[in-house]
Amino acid sequence: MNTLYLAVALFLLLTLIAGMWRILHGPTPADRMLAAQLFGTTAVACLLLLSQALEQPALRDIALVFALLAAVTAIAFVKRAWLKKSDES
Amino acid sequence: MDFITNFFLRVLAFSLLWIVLVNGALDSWVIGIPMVIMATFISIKLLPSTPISFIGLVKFIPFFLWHSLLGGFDVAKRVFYAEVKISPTMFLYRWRLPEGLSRVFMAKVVSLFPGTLAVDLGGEYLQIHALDDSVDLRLELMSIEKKVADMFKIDISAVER
Amino acid sequence: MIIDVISAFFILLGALFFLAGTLGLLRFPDVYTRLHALTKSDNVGLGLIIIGLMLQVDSWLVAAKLLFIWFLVLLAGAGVAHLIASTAQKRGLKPWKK
Amino acid sequence: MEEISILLLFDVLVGLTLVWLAWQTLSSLDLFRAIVLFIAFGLLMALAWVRLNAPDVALAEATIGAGLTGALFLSALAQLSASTKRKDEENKIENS
Repeated sequence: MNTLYLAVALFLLLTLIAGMWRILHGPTPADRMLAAQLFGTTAVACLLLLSQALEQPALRDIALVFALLAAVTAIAFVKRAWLKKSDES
Repeated sequence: MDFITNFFLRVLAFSLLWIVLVNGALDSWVIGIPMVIMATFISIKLLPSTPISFIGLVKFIPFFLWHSLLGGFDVAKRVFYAEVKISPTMFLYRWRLPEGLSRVFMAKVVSLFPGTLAVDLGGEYLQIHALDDSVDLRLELMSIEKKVADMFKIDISAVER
Repeated sequence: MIIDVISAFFILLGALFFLAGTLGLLRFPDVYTRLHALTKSDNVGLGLIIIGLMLQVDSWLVAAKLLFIWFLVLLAGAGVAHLIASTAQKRGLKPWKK
Repeated sequence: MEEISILLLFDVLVGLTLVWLAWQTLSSLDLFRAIVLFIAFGLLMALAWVRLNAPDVALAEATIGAGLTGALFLSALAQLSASTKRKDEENKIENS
């Protein structure tokens, strides 16, 4: 069972790295932010699998924090950093 | 629901949450009790109690789970085709729900359901970005709205469309 | 033994949905469609993985914590999707047309 | 045995991606892109701390490193671009 958990965690890490292409290539700021969002969710799943496989319950708490933080950065982005259209062109 | 019942229900909910968060450690209640009381007051301040039908909620949960699963399948199906199969469109839906929490709730639910994403919910209309312009969303949205209304104990049958 | 098989099934299916989410993010043409792919498939993927893990844990406290994590991700995912979509529209991003 | 090799592969991937992300973050001309890369770096760094058997450091890295600092950077960028209204700069943010 543990082998399965670790294999799936590795697979999720790979999809996460693939998703990084979107952070690098945009094109709009929203796309980059979305990719960071995906990063958060995937990391949550990855951490939960690792926590089960390595028998480290503390990792679940980290997953919890990850789940909360994804929202914080996204809200900061929407409220503050997304430049108004009138500023851009 | 009067204030006292509401208060104690929230205290109960937050205490349960605290037990789950600390894995049932007894010595953590030193911090836990003040935290639960603070959380209760803040939540009452931020989210005044809304009437929620228990039966409506129990009926809604399986409906929600099933349809969000379908939503996932729908997207996955479109993604795995060699050529991405989508023809997106914007769609306006006139609200029957009154303004407030129920509208926000429905917008969030719709975003997880197959092929729909809530874009704007201010004013008279709910604006939806749909992945497929060939299906008729109106009936589907009406049935979702009915379920949400039942859950929030709102009667929308009288509202004309 | 049978529980192991069921939970393995759920976890593998969940991983498949994560793959779908990433592929959607890479392949879909604009912000709105990418939001569709991301919110839906990721929440379903995480939900399935959490169901798979919940079958394996020994205490209800851990199971409840897993459920709570899923609930948080669900809430954050749906909320953020709507926020980004509405801001994208206010900033004048046109949805992609076939 | 195979569990160890999967974990090894996992660690190597995390390590290589971390270095690559750090390099991309530092060499990015577009500030917004750099910030999102920084957030991603923080999250991955937390994963690395987890693998180094330091879950408490991972917790701090995720909250302070990725979350709080990321949000503050985004906020700072908004202030910065509000005060400098140079046209070419903003075009770069939009187009790159």
